[in-house]
Amino acid sequence: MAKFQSLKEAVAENLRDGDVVAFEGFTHLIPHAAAHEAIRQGRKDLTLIRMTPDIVYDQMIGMGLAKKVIFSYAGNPGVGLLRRMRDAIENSWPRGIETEEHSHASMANAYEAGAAGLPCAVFRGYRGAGLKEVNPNIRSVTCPFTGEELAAVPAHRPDVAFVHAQKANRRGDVLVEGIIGVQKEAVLAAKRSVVTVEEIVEDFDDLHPNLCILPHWTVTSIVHVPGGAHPSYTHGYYDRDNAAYLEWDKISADRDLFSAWIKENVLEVGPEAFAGRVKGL
Amino acid sequence: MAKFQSLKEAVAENLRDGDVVAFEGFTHLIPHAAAHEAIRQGRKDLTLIRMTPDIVYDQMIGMGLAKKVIFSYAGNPGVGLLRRMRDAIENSWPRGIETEEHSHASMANAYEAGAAGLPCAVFRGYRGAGLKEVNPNIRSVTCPFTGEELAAVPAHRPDVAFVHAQKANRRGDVLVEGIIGVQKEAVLAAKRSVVTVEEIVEDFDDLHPNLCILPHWTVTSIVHVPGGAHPSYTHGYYDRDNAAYLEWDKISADRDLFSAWIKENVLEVGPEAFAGRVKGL
Amino acid sequence: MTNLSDFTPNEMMTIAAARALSNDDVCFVGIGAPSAACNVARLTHAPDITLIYESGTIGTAPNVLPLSIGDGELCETAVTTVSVPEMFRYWLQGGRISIGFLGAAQLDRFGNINTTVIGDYHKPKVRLPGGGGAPEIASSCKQVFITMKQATRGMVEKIDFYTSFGHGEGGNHRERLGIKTKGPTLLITDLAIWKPDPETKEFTVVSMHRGVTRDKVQETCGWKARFSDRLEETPPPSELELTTLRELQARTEKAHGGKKGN
Amino acid sequence: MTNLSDFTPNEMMTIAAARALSNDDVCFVGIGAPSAACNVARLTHAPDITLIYESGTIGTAPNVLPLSIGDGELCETAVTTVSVPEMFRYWLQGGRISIGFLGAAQLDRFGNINTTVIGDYHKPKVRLPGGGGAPEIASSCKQVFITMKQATRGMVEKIDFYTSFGHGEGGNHRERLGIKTKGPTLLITDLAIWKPDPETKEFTVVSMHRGVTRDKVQETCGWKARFSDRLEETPPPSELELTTLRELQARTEKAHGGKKGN
Repeated sequence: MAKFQSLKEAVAENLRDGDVVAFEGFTHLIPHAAAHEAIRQGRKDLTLIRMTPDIVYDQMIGMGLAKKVIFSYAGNPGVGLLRRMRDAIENSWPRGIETEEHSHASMANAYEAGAAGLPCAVFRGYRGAGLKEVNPNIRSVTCPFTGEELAAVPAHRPDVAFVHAQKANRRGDVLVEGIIGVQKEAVLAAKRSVVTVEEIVEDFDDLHPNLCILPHWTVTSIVHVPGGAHPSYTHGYYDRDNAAYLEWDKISADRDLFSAWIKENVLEVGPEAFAGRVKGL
Repeated sequence: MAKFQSLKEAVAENLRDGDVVAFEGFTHLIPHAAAHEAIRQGRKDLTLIRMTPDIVYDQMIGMGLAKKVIFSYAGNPGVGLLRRMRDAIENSWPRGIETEEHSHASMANAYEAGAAGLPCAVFRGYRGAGLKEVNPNIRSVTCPFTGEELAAVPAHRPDVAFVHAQKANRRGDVLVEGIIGVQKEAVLAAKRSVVTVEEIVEDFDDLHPNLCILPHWTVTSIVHVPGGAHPSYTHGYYDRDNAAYLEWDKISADRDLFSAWIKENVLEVGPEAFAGRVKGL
Repeated sequence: MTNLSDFTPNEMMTIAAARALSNDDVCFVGIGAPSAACNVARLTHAPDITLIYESGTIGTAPNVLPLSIGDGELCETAVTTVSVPEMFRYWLQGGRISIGFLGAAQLDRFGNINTTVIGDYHKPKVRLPGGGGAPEIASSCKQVFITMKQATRGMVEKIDFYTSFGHGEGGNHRERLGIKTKGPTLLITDLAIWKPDPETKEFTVVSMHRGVTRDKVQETCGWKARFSDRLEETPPPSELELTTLRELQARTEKAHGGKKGN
Repeated sequence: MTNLSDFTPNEMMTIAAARALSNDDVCFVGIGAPSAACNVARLTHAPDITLIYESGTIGTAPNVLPLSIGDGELCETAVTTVSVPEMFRYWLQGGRISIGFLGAAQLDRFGNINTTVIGDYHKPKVRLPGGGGAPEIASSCKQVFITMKQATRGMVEKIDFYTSFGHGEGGNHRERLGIKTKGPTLLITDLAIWKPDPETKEFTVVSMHRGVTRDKVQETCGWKARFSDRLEETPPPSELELTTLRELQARTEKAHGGKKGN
């Protein structure tokens, strides 16, 4: 049953050291504000799940929160590489991280299977691909009707999922719209979930019946954080801050520059800073 | 690429003797007009797939079109039994039919797997249930991570799917809304698909981005049949004709009454009769 | 004003089922008595209860009872309506349903249910509608409530077909099959309330409705009925409960009786 | 007016890729050259082409090129936007995509691609972004088109990691793995157009862009390049093609350069 909380409370209550956690959002609706709160609270030894670790995990990895990353595409979308993640993998700075690498299809299916309460996802994948030689969590099952060998991976069942959404109503139902990604699956697959939203409205009376809604009893905590997806975007509210993604390429290239940026933009500010960042977008 | 056709042409071109066919619609949007056209054209030896065979298959079975029915609930919803289907099973009138029986979960998963291009569906089902003793198409696979035994059934891959929807635009994209059932999956799982619609509009400009839409290149044929779901209903157009479902219980109880009803309401009329039937609903 | 003394056994059954539901429950609702019970609960002591119908409608609040599992009003009043594959994968199999309701053509003392065939499966005397959602409702919901009218034809020593699995042969039979949910925890009939014995899992009468005798319960039950040492009388319907149920049924009658196609 | 004589090799690559697409194609589009090529095709000879981005946007018609796979405009102009699991299950795995585009950090002569690591997987010299959608794009799309700029560092004798499978060791290697789709059928570079030999499946130069020599092709390719007996010259960009591409890129520049958060 969804509680309305501050971001500080929501992260303190729901994210623990050593947790398996997914911050999801496919280009759109990436929960940056929640990730920054996790950095401020100094969580440790997290296993981070995310299809596209993106700059949000680059920041968390760079600050040493992660012991392991489960992912399918570790790039800064439209820009290039993730330099903090590379530094952790190649040089163990600030600490070494373990990686478990999948394809997008595999990750999407693993979330789907998690939401569906299954122990594993079954799909047609990885034919001839090298990942199945290096990732022991890519196995197979045989179709009992055709004999076809299908790929199997463990379902994602995170301890907690963080997502950002357009709005919640007072009962705690959450509306996600536009590019909905794997957010519904991440929330349903997780034991606990925290949703940051642009807006809290009285009710959802006139919504179309088939929209993507998370009923209040599937959500643990709701936090009002306008702009909370920046520099990602929220459909209907503000656009993507493409310049910030480009800028990240420079900031993340240098350890000192990175540390200074985090100090100024994460450690010394709170979630209320996000509303200002999206002005003009 | 969707063709706009008459119902007569659409059924003639897409439904052949011996086909495996699904007429889908979960209480809502049941494609009665299309089924009546199949009866008029006298198709034979069909394998009928449908979660709830309902009075639409009771009529087709009673007219001898089916050699086999794959289903999960053979009732007249809210009323009782399917008397023509029972007569076929218990007394082989007008011909004997083979049945393959599943649970709803199994049928829904089989459509999902068909749409997903998989040979089989994998789910947690049939634990302790008798159907797996009598249906050789209920098998199992073992999760390679946990050892859990999961149920497996063959994916549905019908030769043709018939569904009814609210509207199509001139390009042939189809909008389904309200209780959307398994229609999208049935169409994507099928080799060919025929969609009857209440309305054809110029375009869909102002639709919400996350609605259930079948792009024109996934549909074979579109037919304009106002009222084509009667006595089922079309959300936004007309209500369910509950009285007709009650009446069916009497009509279907007697072979002669049934034959007379079909003659008067199916054989001697065309799809244009449906528009009149939903007036006042 | 509602006449409290002349409630019917059916009304008592529906109201007793409604009482077993709470505000936090997420119910997978079937048509008939379960639908009436869930909506009476929602309109009385459990306004925030979540009702889900297998047509994909989540969090519905219909003003009248649906005639089918997919009536338009269920969708119109729902928090959201999802596809049927999603309903069975994410919501039922996903373990999100606290209470699933089942009815039965045949029921045995361990809560195993037959709604498939009378007689042999391959040569049935009567071909019943079949299981629909029941096989997985029985295994995926945290608990299962069963409602039915008592009759020796229905409450039988041995069912002809295991449409859905209750406690099997009793004891820990569910666990032995790897089923992790509780299974049938309540049987509510027109005469009594039954609960499984904690050890044997055999249904035991824990409460009889007003005016019902042990003989009446036994006469209408095909197995030797067990009665709890602490047998209670089911409190009769309150005025609010009975009025709510009757008004709901009157609204339903009016809404569904009226319209007819040409 | 567009100066037709000074088109760049990159422009030629994009336009050559656009020409290979038709009105009936359903393309799984990546960012960069594939996105430009698909949209040039849509804005010139293939107005009804269906463009799908893996973010879930089906049938999009963006006015400017997206910077990411999930830009808002892709959703705003799409016929529909579905969830990412649905995208990979129903649309990609479902076999509905006629052409998938892939780029490569390393490519071999049989169309096998590496975008994962340079060096050993467990101790990489360079950790690249990884496969994303590529492993299943390579096996589920009816055909795969590859675009890349030629360089000996990229077109190599032996790739360090099989991110996605092309024709493996050539011949019928795909069939032997049970893969039913055609795999890479076209490689379009800044210098030439390559197609797999019907038997060996080794990429063979079938057309060189204007001004490109065999030596130039070989110098920038890490394996011994084969040339078709009927080697052609790629027709240079038409005015319509070049203008369309340049206007698209100018609109893109303008749209993305402007806004910036505080």
